[in-house]
Amino acid sequence: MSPSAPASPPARRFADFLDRAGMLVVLVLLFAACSLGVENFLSWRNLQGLALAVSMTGMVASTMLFCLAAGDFDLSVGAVVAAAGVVAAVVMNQTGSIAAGVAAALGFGTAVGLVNGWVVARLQINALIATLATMQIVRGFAYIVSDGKAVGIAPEGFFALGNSAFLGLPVPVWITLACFALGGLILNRTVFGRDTLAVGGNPEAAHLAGISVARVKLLIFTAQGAMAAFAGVVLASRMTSGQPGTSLGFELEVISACVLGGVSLTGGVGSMSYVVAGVLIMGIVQNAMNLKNIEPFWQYVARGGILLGAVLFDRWKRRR
Amino acid sequence: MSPSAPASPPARRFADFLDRAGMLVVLVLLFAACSLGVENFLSWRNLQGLALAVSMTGMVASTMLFCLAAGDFDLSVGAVVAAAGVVAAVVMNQTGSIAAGVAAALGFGTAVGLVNGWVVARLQINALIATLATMQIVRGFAYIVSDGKAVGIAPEGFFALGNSAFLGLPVPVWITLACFALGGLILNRTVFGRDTLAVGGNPEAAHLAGISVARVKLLIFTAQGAMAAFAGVVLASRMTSGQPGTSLGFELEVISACVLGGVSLTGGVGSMSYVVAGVLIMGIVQNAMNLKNIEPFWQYVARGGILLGAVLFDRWKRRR
Amino acid sequence: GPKTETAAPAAAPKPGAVRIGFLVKQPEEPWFQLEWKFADQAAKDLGFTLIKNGAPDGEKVLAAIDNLAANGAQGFVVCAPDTRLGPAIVAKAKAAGLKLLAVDDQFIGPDGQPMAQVHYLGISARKIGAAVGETLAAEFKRRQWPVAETAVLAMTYDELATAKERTDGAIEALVAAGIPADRIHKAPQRTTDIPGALEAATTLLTRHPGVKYWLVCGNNDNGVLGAVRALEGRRIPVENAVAVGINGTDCIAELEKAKPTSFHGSMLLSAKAHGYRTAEMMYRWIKDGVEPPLDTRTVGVLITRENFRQVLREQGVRD
Amino acid sequence: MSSALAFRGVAMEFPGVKALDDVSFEVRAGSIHALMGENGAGKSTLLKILSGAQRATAGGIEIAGRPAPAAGTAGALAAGIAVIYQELHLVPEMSVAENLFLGHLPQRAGFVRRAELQAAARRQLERVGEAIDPAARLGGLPLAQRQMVEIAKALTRGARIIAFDEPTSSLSDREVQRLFAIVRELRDQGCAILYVSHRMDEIFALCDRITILRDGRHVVTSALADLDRAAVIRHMVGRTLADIYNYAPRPFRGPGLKVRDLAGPGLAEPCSFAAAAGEILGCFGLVGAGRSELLRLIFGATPRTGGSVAIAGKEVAIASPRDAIAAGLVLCPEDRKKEGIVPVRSVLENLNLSARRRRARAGFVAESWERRNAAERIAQLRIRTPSPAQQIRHLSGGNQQKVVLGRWLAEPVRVLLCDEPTRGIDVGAKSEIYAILQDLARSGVCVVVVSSELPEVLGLSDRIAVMREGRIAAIVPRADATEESLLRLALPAPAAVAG
Ligand SMILES: Nc1ncnc2c1ncn2[C@@H]1O[C@H](COP(=O)(O)OP(=O)(O)OP(=O)(O)O)[C@@H](O)[C@H]1O
Ligand SMILES: Nc1ncnc2c1ncn2[C@@H]1O[C@H](COP(=O)(O)OP(=O)(O)OP(=O)(O)O)[C@@H](O)[C@H]1O
Ligand SMILES: [Mg+2]
Ligand SMILES: [Mg+2]
Repeated sequence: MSPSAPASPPARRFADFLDRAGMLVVLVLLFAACSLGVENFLSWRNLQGLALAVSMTGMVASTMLFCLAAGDFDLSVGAVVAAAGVVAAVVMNQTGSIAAGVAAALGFGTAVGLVNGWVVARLQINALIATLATMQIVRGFAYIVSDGKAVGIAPEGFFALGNSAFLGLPVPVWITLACFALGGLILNRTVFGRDTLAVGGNPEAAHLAGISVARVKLLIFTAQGAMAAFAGVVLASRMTSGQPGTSLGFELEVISACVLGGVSLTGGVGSMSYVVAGVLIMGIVQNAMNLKNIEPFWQYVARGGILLGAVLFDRWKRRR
Repeated sequence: MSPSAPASPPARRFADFLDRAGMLVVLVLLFAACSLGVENFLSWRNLQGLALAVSMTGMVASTMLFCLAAGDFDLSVGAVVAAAGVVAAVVMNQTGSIAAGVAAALGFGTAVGLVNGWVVARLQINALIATLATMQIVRGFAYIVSDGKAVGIAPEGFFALGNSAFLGLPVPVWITLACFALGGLILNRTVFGRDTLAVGGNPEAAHLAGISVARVKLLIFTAQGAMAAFAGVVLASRMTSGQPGTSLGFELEVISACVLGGVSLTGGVGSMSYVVAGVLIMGIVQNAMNLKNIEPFWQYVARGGILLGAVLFDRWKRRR
Repeated sequence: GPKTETAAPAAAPKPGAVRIGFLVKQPEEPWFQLEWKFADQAAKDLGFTLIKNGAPDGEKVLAAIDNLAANGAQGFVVCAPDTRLGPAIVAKAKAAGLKLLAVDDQFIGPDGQPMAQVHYLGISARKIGAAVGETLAAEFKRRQWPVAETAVLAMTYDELATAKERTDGAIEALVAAGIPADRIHKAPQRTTDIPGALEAATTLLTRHPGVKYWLVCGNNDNGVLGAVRALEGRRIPVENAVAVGINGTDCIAELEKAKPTSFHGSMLLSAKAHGYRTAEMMYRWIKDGVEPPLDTRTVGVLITRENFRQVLREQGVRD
Repeated sequence: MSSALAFRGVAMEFPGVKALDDVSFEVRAGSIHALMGENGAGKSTLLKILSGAQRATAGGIEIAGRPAPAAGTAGALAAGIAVIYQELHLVPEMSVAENLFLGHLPQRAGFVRRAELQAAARRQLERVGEAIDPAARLGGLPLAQRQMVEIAKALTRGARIIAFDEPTSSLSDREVQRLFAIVRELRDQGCAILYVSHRMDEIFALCDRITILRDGRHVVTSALADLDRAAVIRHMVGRTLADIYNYAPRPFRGPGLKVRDLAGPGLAEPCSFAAAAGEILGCFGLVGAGRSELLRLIFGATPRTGGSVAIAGKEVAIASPRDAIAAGLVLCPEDRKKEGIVPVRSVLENLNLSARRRRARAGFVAESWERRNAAERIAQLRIRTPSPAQQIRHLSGGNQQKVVLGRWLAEPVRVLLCDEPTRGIDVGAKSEIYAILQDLARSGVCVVVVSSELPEVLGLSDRIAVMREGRIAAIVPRADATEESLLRLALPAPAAVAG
């Protein structure tokens, strides 16, 4: 192979960069458009609100990325978020201890994740069905424990987790940023992250290269469960109660944010920058529509249209 | 290679049969269990009701099978069901003609399907994002057209479609049976059906063999849209109105029924018997729980548990 | 166009112009659409900007409040997706410096008691349910159905606390009116739309084939309509069932039908009072410093085939 | 002379790679035209352009003097062009019959004529001499049979221009002979045949004309009679190669691999053998003899039902490939696409797929080491890639194969199991790989090489195990092995055939 006749290098390098940047380009353009076209969008207050609004999706998306990269997905996250909030609330009220509540919720999420992982990785049940089943069970559990009603939380110190700010940014936003950073680091820099991508790219080849496919998946689902539970705890702190019916359809939101960003549904392809782009694009669209006070019915149309527009633009950009 | 020591042939043939029958075995066992354990289950009346309850899922699943077999899926079906009902209602009320209403609804569904197909097959946008986008747009359209309210249908003759019976079975059930039969025939016996499986099983090979992958997908999505619209029309007739907010989450129900039956999410594997099994298992579980008067919150748990149990049993049966 | 800022004469809000948010839990529901419509009317009449947001769960409510603050609103009216979100919403509103008025559903505090310190306009879910139960009981008595052949079909959706309150209220009233508790059958809906109710009701009817007369209540019009369709599917004569819904917006098409169905009527909630008056109260509070009363109650009105056109006209829902 | 097919100034450019550059030559009707070149020279790309699967960035194709229609794969098929690709393009979940007639199932009014399909499929399979049930699921066949199906599939179209891209790389001698008969028959019927292979013997046995590509450029087109092997190799690799095997006896260094009573799927009876450290044990057999299964059982990729494996005299418990690798036992799998590469990941990651585990510090990958390792392997194996960051699926087949082997070269390997290690590798690279294998052996590694290429087994091995019908028929020392003796051992015994 001979290196092809180089196009004018800077132009070419820019084109390459655009290609690699993928949806980040769309994100930047969208952000610019909203800054110009939407009043109040660029205000610090709104940006704070926007960051807070996407924080939960962001947290869970950072582990969902691993799930998708390994070629699976997890539909139970919405239910785990809700149930973890309920568990935290109930345990806190009974023991009076914030730590015990948080620990119980995290333990619960981890256990659900372990079950998911076990069923998907060891028993090799299709992830759609497996996590759909646990989603139902966990949601039912949340309703049963709470008797269908929100569980108010007594220890007020707990509300600090979701409602205080640090250096001007709300704590949940910091947590999300940490999840992004940590997730990106793990995916790119650790053996575990690379193994995840290999497992998603070709499980058979990964297995023959000595990667324990089942162990990788088990770990991912467990982390996913724990992360969803953690998000549920943060949410409960923000809501000052555990809500059994919250976050319906959250799983689809998280997965589509990832896929919108460019994570492959069939595994093997993904990076944290994709997730950040996907999550923020979704968040900005919603935020801008609210600021523009668009009729809710038209919001559906606009949301769909922008989603489609974003992927089409990305496609066109790469085809150029 | 020498064949492994042969088991006694009849036993072996039975084992083979069990293998191939897949989820149908689970279905039969479940049916038997319910017949014995659930009062009223086996009454003609209840079976009728059960058949009616799964009829809509069945109809749409019969085309979703093609979608999945070709390696895609369609999340917009729930929205199309709702919007088609609204369109049919509005057009019927304005023209006074039942035929015009039905035609408009089918035309609408077909158009949505065409757009889905175009975007997925020709522009090669990920089906998740593409159909998620059209789902939003179509749902918004339904709300806008109906102003968010149910649209009552004036011509009462229209209600016959959903509410009359033929040979003791409600018309929607007959329609569903026809969809199953026709779908099965097309998938198994026609070139189009085989091409669909080839496209899902190995798109590259199909393309190189001169199969127009895009055309096959376009056709499937179009048929899927038309079928969802038709199901919407039948539903509107049963509801005696077009409901813009109905069938939320219907898409997931349809897809999971297919996958539960054994249709592969990654394409290339599927048969109508799987779909029948999946749809009926889901329906029977719900029906039996209602008959047993299980507490609503426990229904979640039971639904999830049985779902998981069914796939685990199927897996165990095949491993034996 | 999609933009519906109903700003007073000037399009661009002057500094000091009043901006009011109106957050509802189910923006697609006709009921909330109507509330918004009347709030819009108030905005037009009084000259303020109304910002409407849907907030189907707790997280979205908080995000929407952030949004309102960013958008320069001074106060908002809210129907929360869960009454126990009260403390969180109050805290958030305080942090953002926004005035707050709860509509439809009253906030519940951490102690499980209504948060009486939060300004509220609405109707008690339990009371509206009771009104349904009383209407059904009256019909039951008027038609002189024998108790032994009559049963209650209660469409439930316990996942929503308010929905449960309503059906519980109806059931309590029916029991109080002399229906034996063992003749009250609950059909839990899997989804809140008509098909979900239809499926649940159909199976319940299968379980009780011996019942001749049915009294139907539920959490809203859609649930009850699903039950009516199920009764029709089971070929129960129209006159052998009485169904009463709640909210009066989803059932208009049913009441308009040429032939009567088992759907007797619905408890119409006053969208005008809830939409227009809350918006107006908030405006006065912001503009003139007139604090609204802490607790304002409205009443439901039964609409039936006979009176619905007139009542709707009176309520301004229809012209 | 009639030119059935002509390439006119064909060029193909991928991001960062110029795969073809102004390639022009003609292929005559009634001739078998060899197309040769090193791995990555552009052969497969040229065939993909011919089949309409890819569109050339410049230049074009003429068929019988007229420019070919640019209507994609369907157009090329309609124009009588059939291409048998290097990588199989079959649908695993469908039946053999349906695969054979993929894209042109016999039909009436849209319905498949199933009886006709079965009959026609059986005829096609007979034509290539395979006794495969047309109703069998394709995915259940061993690689070699799938390859034969792929060949039969191309013949169902009645094409006049047929291109074979390394059709024999996973076939054993028996199938190769059958394939030759078919190809000659096609030639005699006046078809124009383009034949890509890295096996020099085949080219000289089969072809009449030859075109050689180097670095995407046309080097020479001539009658094969006018060139000898040395000249072909010189044109291909730009230098001469003497003996590509370069065998030199090595001292054995005690016990290497010892397999005792190994049992499992694919083996007809428990299997035992031993190979010394420093030895290269060849393993020959016909297709389906169970060689791949044997290796997979040793490696723990298929769960065994009995027996034990010892490395360097110590028995090791191997329940999974991970255990095997930890014990210094590694496997280079046969089907690189399915088992070897992670297609969407980079060359660098594929090269470090296993080794990164040992080099990692606290779970973090040793990036600089990985980069160095990748660079070394790329240089050592002459892997043609624009950069280590290139997705491996964009590499040519042979270069992918090199990556699969290269993966193990940085590991402290004690036993190296290779299943068809030179599948699709060009002569130059082959000799390098042979040298590498012998170096490894010399350093004390026990090497087991499964190959269907008799010359390779004979040239490389110290001893040769011959497998037949799921059992080891014999282990023959190098000195006693000839092509005839090995083949005789590999062929099923007449009694067994009768029974
Ligand atoms: N889709 C692609 N994207 C980028 N580069 C590609 C692509 N396909 C092929 N190439 C490059 O084009 C060159 C020629 O590849 P090709 O597959 O034609 O080689 P080949 O002669 O068939 O080699 P081999 O003998 O190994 O099969 C290689 O360098 C390869 O990396
Ligand atoms: N997982 C399996 N279960 C049962 N039988 C198998 C399995 N894999 C392969 N076989 C059968 O075992 C036999 C040996 O196959 P194997 O691939 O090991 O042969 P081979 O000697 O390596 O020949 P090839 O040249 O095809 O690789 C084949 O007939 C194949 O059908
Ligand atoms: Mg090649
Ligand atoms: Mg083999």
